[in-house]
Amino acid sequence: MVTMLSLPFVAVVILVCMSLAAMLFKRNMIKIVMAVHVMGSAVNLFLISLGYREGGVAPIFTNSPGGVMVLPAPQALTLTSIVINIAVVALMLSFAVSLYRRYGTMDTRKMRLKG
Amino acid sequence: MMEHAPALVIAFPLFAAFASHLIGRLGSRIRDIWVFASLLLTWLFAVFLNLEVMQRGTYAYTLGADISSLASPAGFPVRIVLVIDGMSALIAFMAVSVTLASFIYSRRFMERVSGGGESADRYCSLVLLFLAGMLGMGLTGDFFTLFVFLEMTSISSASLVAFFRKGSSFEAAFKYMIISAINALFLLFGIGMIYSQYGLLNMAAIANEMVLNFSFLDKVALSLIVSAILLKLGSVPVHMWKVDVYQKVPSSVAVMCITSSLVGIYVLSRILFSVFFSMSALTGWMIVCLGSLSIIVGVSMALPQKDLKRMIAYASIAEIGYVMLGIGTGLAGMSSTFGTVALSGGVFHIINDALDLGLMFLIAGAVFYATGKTGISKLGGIAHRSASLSVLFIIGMLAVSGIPPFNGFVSKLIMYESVFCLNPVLSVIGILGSILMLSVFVKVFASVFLGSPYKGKFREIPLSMTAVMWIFALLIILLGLFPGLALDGLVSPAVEALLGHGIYMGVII
Amino acid sequence: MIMKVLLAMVVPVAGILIGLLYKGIDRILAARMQGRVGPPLVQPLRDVRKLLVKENIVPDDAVGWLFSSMPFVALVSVMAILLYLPLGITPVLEGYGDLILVLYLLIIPSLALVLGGFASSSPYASVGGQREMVKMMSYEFPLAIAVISVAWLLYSSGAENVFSLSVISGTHVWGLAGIPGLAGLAVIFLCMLFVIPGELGRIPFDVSEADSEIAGGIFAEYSGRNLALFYLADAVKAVAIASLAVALFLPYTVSGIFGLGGAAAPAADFLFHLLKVFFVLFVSSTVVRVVTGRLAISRVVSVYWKYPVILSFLGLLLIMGGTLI
Amino acid sequence: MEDAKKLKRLVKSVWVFNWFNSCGFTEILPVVGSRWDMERFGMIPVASPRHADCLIIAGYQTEKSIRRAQRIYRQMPKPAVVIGLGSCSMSGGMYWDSYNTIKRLSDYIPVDLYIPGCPPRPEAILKGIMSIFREVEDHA
Amino acid sequence: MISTGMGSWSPLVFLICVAFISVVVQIIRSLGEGGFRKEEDKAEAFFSGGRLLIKNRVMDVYWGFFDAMGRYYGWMKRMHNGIVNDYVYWFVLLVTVVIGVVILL
Repeated sequence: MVTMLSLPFVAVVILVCMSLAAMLFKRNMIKIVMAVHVMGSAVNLFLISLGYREGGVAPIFTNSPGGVMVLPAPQALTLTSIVINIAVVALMLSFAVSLYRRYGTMDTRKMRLKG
Repeated sequence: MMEHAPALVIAFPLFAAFASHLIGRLGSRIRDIWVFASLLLTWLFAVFLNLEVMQRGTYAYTLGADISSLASPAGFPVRIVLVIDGMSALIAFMAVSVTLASFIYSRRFMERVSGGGESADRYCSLVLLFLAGMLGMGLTGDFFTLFVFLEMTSISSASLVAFFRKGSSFEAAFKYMIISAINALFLLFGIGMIYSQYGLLNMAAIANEMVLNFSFLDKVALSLIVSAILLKLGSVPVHMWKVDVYQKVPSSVAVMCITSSLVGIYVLSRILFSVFFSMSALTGWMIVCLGSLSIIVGVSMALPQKDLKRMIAYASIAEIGYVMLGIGTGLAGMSSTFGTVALSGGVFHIINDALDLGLMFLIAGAVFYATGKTGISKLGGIAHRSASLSVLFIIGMLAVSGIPPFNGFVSKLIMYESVFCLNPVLSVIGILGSILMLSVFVKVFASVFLGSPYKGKFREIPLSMTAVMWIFALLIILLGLFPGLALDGLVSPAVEALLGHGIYMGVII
Repeated sequence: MIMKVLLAMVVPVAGILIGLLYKGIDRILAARMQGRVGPPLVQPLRDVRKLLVKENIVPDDAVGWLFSSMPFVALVSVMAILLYLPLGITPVLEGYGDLILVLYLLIIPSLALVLGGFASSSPYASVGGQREMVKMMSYEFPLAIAVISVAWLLYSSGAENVFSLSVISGTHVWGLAGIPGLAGLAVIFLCMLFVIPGELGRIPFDVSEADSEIAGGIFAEYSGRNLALFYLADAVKAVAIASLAVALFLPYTVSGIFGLGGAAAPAADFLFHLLKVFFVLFVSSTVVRVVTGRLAISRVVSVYWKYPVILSFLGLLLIMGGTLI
Repeated sequence: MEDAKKLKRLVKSVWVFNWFNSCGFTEILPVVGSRWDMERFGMIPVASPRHADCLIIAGYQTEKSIRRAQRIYRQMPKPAVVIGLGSCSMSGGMYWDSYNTIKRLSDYIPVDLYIPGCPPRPEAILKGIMSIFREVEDHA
Repeated sequence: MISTGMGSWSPLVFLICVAFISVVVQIIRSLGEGGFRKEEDKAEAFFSGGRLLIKNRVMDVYWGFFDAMGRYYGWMKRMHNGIVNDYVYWFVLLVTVVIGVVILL
């Protein structure tokens, strides 16, 4: 029985499986990069949902309304992870574009480094 | 100033990386001097780290709150702890010295290959970023900082792979980036799982908590983290990206990539020895099996290769297999005597492997510098044109395949005689691997160096490149003749550091 | 200590003479088996003296320094092996080297041969060099299994310092692991004997110096003094590999039986060792040389990697089984 | 070391390189065989002129093959012996009237010994070689 | 001088003995004739009397080994096909194997 609390973890599992499936079967390079981005956000979702507390408040201490606070550490982690994820995806896209300009194809099967 | 060495070792290359662009504006000579001076300073910090470790044993350096109990408003400490012990100091020292050597080598190498000016600035800052990432991975005692520095190394080395702006270098960089992204995400997944269990990120603190309750989720987290690090290492099932990368990366950076895989092995052994040591028998056997598989596949795939650097890349996968063999037996036989001997063999092989394959890649780079080609069928008879390159290659060949007077033999001897107690078949695979490795390099030597004199244009190899190669060769001969030097000085403190997970935890709590 | 230094001087030179002696006996016996008279016993020595007198031609395209240094390296490394091997008596360099070292030192002469062949820039020699390298790859696998399983037998029966050759040649290996161990060891001894002709390049496996196919193979360009050094290296290598096999599998000494004491015991042991070496060489290389024809190179790889490897793995399992019971 | 002493050593172990075209080889085989066994005199057939001391040229030589025979003779390390086997090497034998046969071998290569016969019997070959040995023995 | 639990190895003693033996071998070597009298094409590579047209190209090295190990190299060629999807496939396989091993054993 999927309770309200464990819903995000189910979403994370689905997202990861989807991105892995895309990485395994999609031939186009851009689609693989998108799959990597989807997996990145899945991991971020996983980190955020770790720190969730029932009825928690945003973990800002200056004149906070009091009450239970959501854990701040995972949010810090997620921030860095988002930043890194963007850098990685941007780099991959630039490689894919330059590769397309030189090889003329986006198809991963037509690569030349093999054997 | 010196007691902040651990933090400065990481911070200084970072600062130098970004400053090198600015200083590049003033002139390439000044930028070279600046980068060389900063590398030398980092090298001094690393040497100081080693001396400090020899004196004080394992010690921690905390960035942020000093004592764990100092509560920040939110009620828990905000700090990152750098743990420096025998092993991490050794790895840091190796990373910096290899980067220093490869930088001196790359001055003239990059000039001919990609032209100076703006791209040379980019090269220097990327190399320094790569070094900072490796040092960060080496020294952290904290999972998430490990993840951040891992990302830094992969991003900077991916852009170094794509440095030559040719079609196939972009392809190799693209593959490398995808693999590093997946590796980092799976690592983060594992870290998240552990964080959900214990609410801690510090390795030693987690290890302390984990001794009591070791739940099912921790096992899943362990397997995710270990497979992510194995992917970064390039052990057998997931080694193909490494071959493409080493083929297309400039040779001076290839030497640093080898050291980054050895830093990866350090991270693997740190996690398995100091954090998940309760599972050591199982993980030890797993690492040993993957290691022997790497030896077989690495060497057998290196034989039919047609490209020089791709062949050396497969050879480096086999060498990583040897190190995994040593470390795995150290893990599996943690309590017994042969485990410690195997571990010291494995750690000593890390040093030898970095030197031998480093020399091989430098020679491949020198051949590419002189002739502009790396295909084996297009080269031939270079021994007539430069005898020093062929003598260097012979030294490197004998050292990599472990022929007696050189350093490869010493570490392989130690490993065979201790891995033998775990299971004799592993020693057999080791011996077979070294003979096949020898035939790989004999094939390269015969088709590239011997035969009738080379007809094409052969540029003279500059002194700086030959000097660096001869330094590597002399170190190989020195370690071969006086193995006791390295074994007692560098290797035994590292082995004690790895095995003593009690001390490792004690430093933090 | 003086005795050890003296021995260290005498043993390599004695190795050369013994090697030439065995080569002479080998040629005579092979001839007699073919119904021929066969050369006089000192024929190998005459060959070497004749080769020393001949001109030493270095081809133009050859890499001169490598071409001439490889025979030198081959002979030096082979003579160095003899110092580490227990020739009946305890090895000369007893505490300074062990079994794995000998195994790796046995690679150097063949490597010197291969590099010499490649350096001589003749197509025959480079084909011969490749074949020698492939042959080395194939016979090293069963050899490694044989060596490791003997060491494992000693290790599991509780001996320490298992890889040092004096311990190996000191203990009687055959009775250690009961019946399965005995059978396993016999199988592995067979594989070891099967490896020796490959290691020495005798007829069934002389693919790298195949006279009829590639005109002298690796030695096609060698003449005079260099060829003499290779000739001596091949002779000494026969003694080295055979005494390794004897040390591993036939470590029995005679001096105990005759009760000789003092100086006579090592001499008797040394002679008995020479006898055993002759027996091993005769069985494994002379008889096989006369009986069989040359194998094609791809057959050499499958011949070595199919049957001896499976057999010696089986032997290793038998030994492991034997030690467990 | 002058030639005579060298020849004395050479005679003790002669390594033979056969350059045969036609009937020559069929006659060398029995000499190597077990009945006439040339190995008792220390003579073995070798495959490369670099190892050879004695070059046996058997059968008739044509314009093309004599150039190769000359290059092989030059590639042999000296001191070396050349033996012309059979009447073809002496006078072109039964092919004397063909357009491309070499009539006399010694016009092209310095021949030390001719063994007549078409083809010479193994005893004749051995007798010829023995005469070289005796000559070297007396000379030294 | 290093000694693992099972054996020992001393590089210096090895070098001393090799140095001594190379003196002995040098003596043997000096007994022989050093050079040779240069003639027209005496130092040409021996090619059954013919002239070497294509200078020595080391082609198709270790043919025997690949011919004997044909099947193994067939698998290897299929495994290393350089397609990124297959890299990820092998990684997913590794993760499942590692999880299986760690959890079941």
